[in-house]
Amino acid sequence: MSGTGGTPYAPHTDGETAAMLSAIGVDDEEALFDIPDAVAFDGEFGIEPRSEREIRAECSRIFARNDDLTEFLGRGHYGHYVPSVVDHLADRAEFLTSYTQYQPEVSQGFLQALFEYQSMLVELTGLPVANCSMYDAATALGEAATLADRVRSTSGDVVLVPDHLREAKRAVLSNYCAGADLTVESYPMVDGNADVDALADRAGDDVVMVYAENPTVRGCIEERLAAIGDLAADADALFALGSDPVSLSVLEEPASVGADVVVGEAGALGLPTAYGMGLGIFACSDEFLRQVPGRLVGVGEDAAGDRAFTLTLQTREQHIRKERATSNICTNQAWVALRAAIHAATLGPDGLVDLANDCVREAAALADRIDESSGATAPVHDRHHVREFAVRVDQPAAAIAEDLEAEGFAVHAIDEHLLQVCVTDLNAGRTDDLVAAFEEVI
Amino acid sequence: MSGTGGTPYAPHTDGETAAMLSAIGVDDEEALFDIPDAVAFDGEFGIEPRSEREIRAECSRIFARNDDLTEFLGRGHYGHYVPSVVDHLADRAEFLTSYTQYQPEVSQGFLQALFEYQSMLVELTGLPVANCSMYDAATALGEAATLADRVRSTSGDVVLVPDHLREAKRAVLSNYCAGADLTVESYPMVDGNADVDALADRAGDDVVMVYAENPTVRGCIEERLAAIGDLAADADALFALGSDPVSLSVLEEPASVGADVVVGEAGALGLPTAYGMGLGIFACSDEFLRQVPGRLVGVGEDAAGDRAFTLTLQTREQHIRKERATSNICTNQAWVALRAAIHAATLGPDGLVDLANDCVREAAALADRIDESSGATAPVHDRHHVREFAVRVDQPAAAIAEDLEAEGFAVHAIDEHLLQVCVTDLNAGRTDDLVAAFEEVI
Amino acid sequence: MIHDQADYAREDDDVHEPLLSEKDETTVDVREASPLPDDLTREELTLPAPSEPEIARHYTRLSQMTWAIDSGPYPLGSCTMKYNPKFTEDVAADPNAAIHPDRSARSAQGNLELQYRLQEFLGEIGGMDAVTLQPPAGAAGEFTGIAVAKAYHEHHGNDRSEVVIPASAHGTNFATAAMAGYDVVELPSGDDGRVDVEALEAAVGDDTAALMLTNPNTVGLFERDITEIAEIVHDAGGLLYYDGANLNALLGRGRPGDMGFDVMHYNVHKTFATPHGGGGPGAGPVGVVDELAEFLPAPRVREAEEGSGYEPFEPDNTIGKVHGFGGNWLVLVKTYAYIARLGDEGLADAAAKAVLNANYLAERLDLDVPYGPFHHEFAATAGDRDAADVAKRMLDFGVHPPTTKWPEMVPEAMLTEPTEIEGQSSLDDLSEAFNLAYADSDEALDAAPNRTAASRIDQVAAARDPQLSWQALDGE
Amino acid sequence: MIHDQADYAREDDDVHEPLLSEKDETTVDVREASPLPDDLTREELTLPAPSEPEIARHYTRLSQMTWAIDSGPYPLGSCTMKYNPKFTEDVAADPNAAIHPDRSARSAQGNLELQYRLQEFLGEIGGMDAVTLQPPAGAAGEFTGIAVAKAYHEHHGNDRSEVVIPASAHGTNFATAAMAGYDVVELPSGDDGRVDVEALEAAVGDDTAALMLTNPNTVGLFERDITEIAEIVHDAGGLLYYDGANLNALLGRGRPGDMGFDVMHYNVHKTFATPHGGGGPGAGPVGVVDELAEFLPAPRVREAEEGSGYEPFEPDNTIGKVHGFGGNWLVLVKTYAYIARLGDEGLADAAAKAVLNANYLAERLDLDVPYGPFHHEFAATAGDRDAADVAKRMLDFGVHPPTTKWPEMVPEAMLTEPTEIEGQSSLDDLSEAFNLAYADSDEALDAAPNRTAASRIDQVAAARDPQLSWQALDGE
Ligand SMILES: Cc1ncc(COP(=O)(O)O)c(C=O)c1O
Ligand SMILES: Cc1ncc(COP(=O)(O)O)c(C=O)c1O
Repeated sequence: MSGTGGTPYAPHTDGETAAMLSAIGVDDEEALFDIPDAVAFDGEFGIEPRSEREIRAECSRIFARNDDLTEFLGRGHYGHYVPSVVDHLADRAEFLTSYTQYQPEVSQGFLQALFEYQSMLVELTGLPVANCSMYDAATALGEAATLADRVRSTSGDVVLVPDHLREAKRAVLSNYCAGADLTVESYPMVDGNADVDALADRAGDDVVMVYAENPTVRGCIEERLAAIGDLAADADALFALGSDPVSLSVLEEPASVGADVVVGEAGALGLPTAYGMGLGIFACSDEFLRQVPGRLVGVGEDAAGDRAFTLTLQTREQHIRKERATSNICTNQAWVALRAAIHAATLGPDGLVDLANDCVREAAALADRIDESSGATAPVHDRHHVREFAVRVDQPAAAIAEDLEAEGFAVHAIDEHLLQVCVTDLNAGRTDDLVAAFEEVI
Repeated sequence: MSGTGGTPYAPHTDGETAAMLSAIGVDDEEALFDIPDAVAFDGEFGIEPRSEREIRAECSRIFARNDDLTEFLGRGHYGHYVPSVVDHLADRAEFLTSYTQYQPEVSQGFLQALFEYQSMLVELTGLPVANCSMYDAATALGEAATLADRVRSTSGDVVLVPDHLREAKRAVLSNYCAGADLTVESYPMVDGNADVDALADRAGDDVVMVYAENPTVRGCIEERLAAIGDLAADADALFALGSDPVSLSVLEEPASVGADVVVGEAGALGLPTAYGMGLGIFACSDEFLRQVPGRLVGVGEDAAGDRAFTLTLQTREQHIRKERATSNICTNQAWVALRAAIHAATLGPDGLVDLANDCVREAAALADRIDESSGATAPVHDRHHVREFAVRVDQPAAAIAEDLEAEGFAVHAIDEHLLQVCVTDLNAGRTDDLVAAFEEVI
Repeated sequence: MIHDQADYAREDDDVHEPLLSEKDETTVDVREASPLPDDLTREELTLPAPSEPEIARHYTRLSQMTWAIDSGPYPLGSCTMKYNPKFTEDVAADPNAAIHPDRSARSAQGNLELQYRLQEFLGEIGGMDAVTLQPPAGAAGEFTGIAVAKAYHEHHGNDRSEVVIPASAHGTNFATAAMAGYDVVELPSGDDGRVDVEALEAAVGDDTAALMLTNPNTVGLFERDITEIAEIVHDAGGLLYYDGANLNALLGRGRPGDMGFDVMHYNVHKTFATPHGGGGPGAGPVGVVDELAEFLPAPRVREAEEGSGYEPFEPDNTIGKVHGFGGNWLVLVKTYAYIARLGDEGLADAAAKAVLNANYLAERLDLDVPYGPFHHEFAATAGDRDAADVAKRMLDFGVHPPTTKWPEMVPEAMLTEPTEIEGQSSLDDLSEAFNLAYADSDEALDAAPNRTAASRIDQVAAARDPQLSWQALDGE
Repeated sequence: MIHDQADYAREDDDVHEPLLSEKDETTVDVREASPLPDDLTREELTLPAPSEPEIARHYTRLSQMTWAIDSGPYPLGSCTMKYNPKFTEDVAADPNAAIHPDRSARSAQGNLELQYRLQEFLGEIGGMDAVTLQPPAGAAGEFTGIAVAKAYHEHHGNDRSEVVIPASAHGTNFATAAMAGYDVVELPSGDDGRVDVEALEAAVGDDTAALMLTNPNTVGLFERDITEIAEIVHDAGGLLYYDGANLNALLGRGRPGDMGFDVMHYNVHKTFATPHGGGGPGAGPVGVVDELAEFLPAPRVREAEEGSGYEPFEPDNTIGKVHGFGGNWLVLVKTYAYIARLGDEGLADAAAKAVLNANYLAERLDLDVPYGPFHHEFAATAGDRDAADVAKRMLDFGVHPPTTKWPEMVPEAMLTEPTEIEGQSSLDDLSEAFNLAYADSDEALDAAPNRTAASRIDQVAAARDPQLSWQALDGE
C-alpha cells in the first residue's frame, strides 16, 4: 500500500513504484512531469486529508444543518417514494462504475437497460424516438429549441413559451437560444392554461417553436393541447411539449395532440428529492431521427446472428461530427435513466397510473381543504391539477411561507400573494398538519 | 402481478394462476392442501400488511426509541469502524442471496472467499485448520468442549474455565456440556490473570479441557499462556483459547503457546455493533481435522485439471452422519465471515496491527486518566489491556453507570463496585467527554 | 434459458481469480510496532494488503462466479430459497438499531420493542404461547427446543432417554438429539411416505422424551394422522417437537400449536425470506406452549408495567443461554419487516403460491414423483440415472438443481422446492432443464457442467488430501 | 488474465436476457382508472409489470453483462476511469441532504455550506477566483465557460466571432463553440503534437473570442509554451479556456489559473473519481478569474454576514442559468468527499501515480508511441493494424481496450489512460493484452471478441435501420 499521505486508491507498494520507475528509466516521479518552472505550482491547497470515517461524520454534521421540514415543494422537481430495490440494483458496481458503451460487446447489459428506458418513454409519449437522457428538463428544452432551429426552414427565430414557466427554465432556454440567435417570447395564460386565442394571434412565420407544458409548472392540466399543436403546425413551428413520466401515464398522449418533441423531467421516477438533480427527457418523431441530440441505443446483430444492443446513429454526435454535431452533450444521465426504468418496472402500468391518479386526487382534496379552512383561495386556477396548485393569500406570500416554515413546512411563494403547494405520496400523510398550519398562520 | 392482499413477491398474474391450476387439474389453490379439518386454521393472525415505505418509517420510529448514547461497552461484543467497501461488496446479491455451496461449480466465488477467510484465521491462530464459521464465540466454545469430549480418551468430564468469564458464555457452554455429560468448573484468577498455581493444583485426569481467554473478558492480556498450555497437555486435556482477530494480530500466536483449539469472536471485524450478533471462530490442530464441527472449504481440481474450491470433509456433518455428526450445525455465519475477510483485507496486516495497538494504547491512556482525575481506580488489574479494563469505584457501580448514562455514556457495571470501560476507534474521540463525565458523577 | 457464468482465469496456469495471497503478501514486524512487551506478542503477521480498488475487483469477480436467487431459479428442496426483499436490508441497516447488547433496558427500548413485536408475530403464526428469539439458526432452534423439553422432563422428575425421529427427517434433528444427550430412535417411513402410526406406537414409550417431526414432511406430505400421532406421544408422556423448516407451506392454513405440538422452531431464513448469505446467518426462534415457557432461554422480552415500555426478563426455570447474546439480530429485524410486509393475506398467499408452484412443476416433469399429494416440495426420482449427474447437467441449462439423493426413501431423489417466487415461465424453463438433463446421454451427464466457472469438481479427491488454507497450498 | 463474461440466452432463438416487454406486457384502461375527464387523459397504457423478484433477476443479469471499473482495467484515454470510492456513495445517500432546491436559504444551510466548501476546494485546485457548481457535465461546463466569455466580451463591447481550437481537442470543444454561436477555427497540431505557436499567432486576431485548450493535451503532452500561448491570445484580446478533462495529471503541480487561463471547467467524474454511471451523471463546475466572476451563472454561494451561515447570490452580470436547478447535486457531494479524503498530498500522489502508470505501461508495449514526454495518457499507434480490431481482440484478454482512432493526429490511435488505480501486475496484464492482440492474426482479430456476452456487433447495419424501442421490434 502507498505510504502515508498518498492516495489510498493507488495500489503501489514502494517497491513496485521503484521497480516501475526503473523500468521507465527515471529516478523519481517528478522526472516524468514536463512542466516549465514558470508555471509550476509549488504552493499548497491547504486541504487536509481525512479518513473516510471522518468525512462521513463531517458531512453528516453539515447536512444536519438543513432544517427538518416537511416539504410541499414541486415546480419541476418532484419527490415520489423510490422503492428500495431501485437503489440496490442501480448501485450494482457494473452499472455505477461503467461508462458510455463504446465497446457494446462487453456492455450488453447497460445497453439493454437503456433501450428499455427508451421504450418506456416511447410508450409514454407516443413518439417513436426517445434518447437515453439529457441533463434535465431545462437543458432538454434548450436542445429542443436548437433542434427546431436546425429542422425548420422558416426564417423565424422566435421560441414561444408559456408565461407560467419556471424562471430558471426560461433562463436555461435563453442561453441555448442565444447561440442559435433565437429569441424567447412568452405567450399569455388564462386561468392557468395557455391563452390559445392570444397564441393564435402571435403564431406566425417568425416562430420556430411553440412550447407548452402539461401539467404546467403550477400543476394545471392544459386543456387545449391539440389546438396548440394545430397552431404550431400551421405556423410550421415545432410543437414541443413538456411533461414528466408520472403525469404522462394518465394525461393525453403527446403524439395524439401533435407534439413533435417531448421534453421534461424523468427524475420524478427513480431519483429521490435530490436538490434539483434531474433527468432530461427527449423524445421526437421519426422525421428528426438524425437531428436528435444525445445518445441512442438501437438493436443490431452480432457475428453469431443474435440480437444485440449498441449505441447507434453516432454520427450525430460531437465526437464524430464536431462543430456540426446535433449537440455538445457527451456525459449524460445514463445511470439516472437506469434508475427511472427500474422504478417504472417496479410500479408497472397499474402502479404508475395509480400514482398519477393519487397526485390528481390528493391535489384536489388538499386545495379544497386549504380553501375551506384557512380563508386562502385554492386552487387559484379553476383547472384540474396534478400534484400541485397555486394558493392566493391576502397577506404577503413570502411572510406566510416564512410562518409556515416556522411551523415545519416548506411551500413556494411564487408571487406577491401567491403560494404554491405540491402534494405527492411522500407528504400526503402530512396534509392534516399542513392544513392546520395554514389555519394557524393565516 | 398478484391481486391485492397477495404476497408482492410472487409473480403470478391471475391468468397464470388459472392456467397453472388447470394444468394441474384442480379448481383452486385450496384443493392442493391436504390438511384435515380438525387441525386446519381458519383464524387470523391479525397482522395488517404494510407497504415497504410504511415499514421503513415504522421501524425507524421504533429504533429511534433507543437512547442516543456513546457506548464504552465491550465484554465480548466489539465495535470497530467498518469501511464502507465492506458493505458494498458483501451486499452484492450473489453473496447475500446464495446458500451453502452444495454445487461448487456455480459457487466458486463464495467458496474462494470462505477459503480466504479460513486462511486468515490460520495465519492469526497459527493452527492449520479453521472452519468457515460458528454462530458466535459462546457456541464455538461449546463446540470445543464437545470436541474435547470426543477426542480425549480420559475418563474426565470437567471443563475448566476462568473465573472471569462472561456469565452468558458460561451458560451457553453449560448447555452444550449438558448433553455430553460434562461439567463446567471455574479456576480462580489473580489480579486479572489465570491463577496458574491454582490451575496446576486442579488440573488432573478428570479434566478434558482447559479454557483460557486472551485478552480476558476484562481486557487483560494473559501473561502465562504457555504455562497453561503445558498444564493442559500434562493433564491430557485439550487447551482451548478464546480471542478475537484484532487481538490475535499482535498477541502471542495461539499455536506457539500450545493451544489445541482457538475459539472466539470474529465479528469484531466486518460487523458493526449489532446487538450481539456474532461470528464464531473455530480453529484447531491437524489432529482433530475429522472432528471439527461446521463447514470446511478445501481446494481440489475440476475436470479440466484447474484449481477449484469445494466444501470438503462433509462426512463429519449432520446431513451425512446424522446423530454421529461432529455437530448439528447447518446454517452458519458464512456471510459474516465474508464480511470479516473483506474487512481484514481492507486493513491489511499493518492496519490490523495498528488497530490492535491503538486498542492497547487507548485503553491504557483512558484508564490512567480516569484514575487520575476522578478518584476511581483504573485499571483495577495491574496488567496490559486490550480495549477494556475494569474500574473500581467506592459508590455502587450500578448507580454510577446510571449517572453516566444520564450524561450520555454507556459503561458496564460488572460487580458491586466494579465498572468496565471499553475503548476502540469508534469512541476514542469521546474519551475527554467520558473522563469529564466520570469526574462529574463520582 | 442458458446461463454462462462469468469467470476469470490466467492463461498460463489456468488459475481462476487469484487468491488474495497470490496478489500480495505483506509481513509486519509486530514486536517493532507494538507498545506491548515482546513476550506478550507474536513476532510477525503476514497477510495480503491489497488496495481498495483491488479488493473491489476481487470480490466483484468472486461474486460473479456465485449463483444466487437473484441469478435465477434455486429450487433446493427443504432449503426454501425465496427472493429476499431488498427493503428489509435497509430496515436492518438503521444505525439507531446498531447498539450494544449490554445496554440498559431503559436505553434500548427500541430494540426491545421490536423483539417483543416479533415474539408476538411468531407466537400467532405458530400458535405458540411463548417465543424466544435467541437461537441463531434452525439447528440451534432444535437444540434449544430439545433442551427445553429436557428441562421440562427433569423438572417433573422424568428421566427419559430417547428422542424418536422419522427416517425422512433432516440430519440436524438426529444430530441435535444426540448433542442434547438423547438416544435416537429412528422411525422408518410408512408406505405412503408418512409416519407409520403403528410403528410409532411401537417406538414410543416411557423413555420417549420427544418426537421430532416436520409437517409437511421433507417430501412435502402432510402428516394427516397428526392428531393421533400427538395423542400417542402425549399419552406416553412425551413432547411433540415441530421442525419449522416447512412452515412456509402451512402459513395461514395450519398452526403447529393447533396440531398438538408443544415446542417448535421457526426457520426465518426459509419461511420469512431472510437472506441465506451463502450459508448463513439465519435465525431459529423457538416457540412453546404455556407449560414449557418457564424453561425458555433468558432473557425474553415482555411489556413492562403500564406505559413504561418493554423489559427483558428471565423465565423462572430457564435453561440459560444458547447464544452469547441475543442471537442474530440483523436477521430478526429482516424477519419482522417481511412479516409486516405480507400480513395475514400475504403470508397465506405465499403458502398457496408455493404449493401451486410445486404442483405445477411436478406436473411438467418427465421424472416420476412418488407419493402425494405434496405441498410446497416434492422428491422426484431420477430412476436409473444418477441424481447428482442430472443435477450437474441442469447447471448447464441456467438453473440451480434441487437437493439430490435425499431423503433416502426416494431412490435417486431430486428434492425440489421452487417456492412462490417463480412464475409460470420460470417454472417452464426449470422443467425443461430437468427434462433435458434427465433425458441426456450418459456422456453428456458425465461431462457436465460446461458453462460454469469450474467444470466438474472431484470432491472425493479433495477430501482425501484436504488443503484448507492458502498456507497449505504454499506448502505444496 | 482472461475473463469470460456472464451471459444469458434462450437456446431456441438465441435471444440474450429477454426484454422486460418480452416477459410481460400489461395494459391499463386509463380512462376507467382516472378521476379526470376522458378528454384530458390517454386511453390506455401498456408497459411491463414484472414482480420484484423478476426485476431483481433482470437487472442482476444485465449488470453481469456489463464491464465496469470494478470488473478490471478500463483505460479509456481522455475518460479517466478511476476507481470510485464506495464511501462517497454513503455520504451522498445522507437523507438529510435530500432536500428540495426551492428551500429557503435559511432552511438549507447544510447544503449551502457544502456547496461553498466545494467552491473553495475547486478554486484552490484550479487557481481560480470564483467557481460555479451548476454545469451538469464537462460539456455543459464548456458551454457555461464559453457563454461567460461571450458575456464578458459583450459587456466590454467587443464583438468577436471566433473560437480557436486545436485539431487534437475533444469533440465537445468544437460542438460547444458552435452551440454558443461561434465560428470554429481549427488549429492543426504542431510537429511535436503540441500547439504550433506560429500557427496560433496566425489564427488569433480581433475576432478571437477564446482559445480552448486542454493541458496536458489529449495525447498527454504538456503545452510547454503555455505562457507564450497565453500572451498571444490575451494580446489579441481573447480569453483562454481550459478544458479540465486532463486536470488529473496536474494536481498539485500546476494550476490553470497560474498558466494564464481565464476560465476552466473541472470534470469531477474524471479528476475526482465520481462514478461514470454507464454514461453519467457527471458534473462540470466552472472556475474563472476575478474579471469574469460577475458573469457566472446564478446562484453562487457565499458566506453571509459574520456568523449567519451561507447564502446564495446572483453575480452582477450573470448569464443566468445552465441547469434548471443547481446541477448534479449527488455528484458534487461525492466530489467533495473524494477531495477531502485525498487532501493536498493525496491529490498530488494521484497525479504522480497516474503519470507513472502511463509511462510504465507505454514502456511495456510493443506498439509505437509517437510524441512525448507524455503524462497521464498516451496515444499508441496500431500501425498497419486496425486499432478498432485490436481493441475487440483485447476484450478477449479480460481488459477493456483504450479509446480508439482518436485523436486523429496519431494514425490508428489507441489512446490509453490507465489512471493511478492500476498496480504493476495489472499494468503487466494490460500490456500483455495489448501485445497479444496487436500481434495476433488477421483472422483472430476479425473474429474477436469471443468471450463476451455478444460477439462482434455490426454497428453500421444497426445504424442503417435504426430500431430504437421494443415497439419498433414488435413492428418487425
Ligand atoms: C427440514 C430441516 N430441518 C432443519 C434444518 C436446519 O436449519 P438451519 O440450517 O437453519 O440450521 C433444515 C435446513 O436446511 C431443514 O431443511
Ligand atoms: C478532453 C475532454 N473534454 C471534454 C469532455 C467532455 O466532458 P463530459 O463528457 O463530462 O461532458 C471530455 C469527455 O470525455 C474529454 O475527454
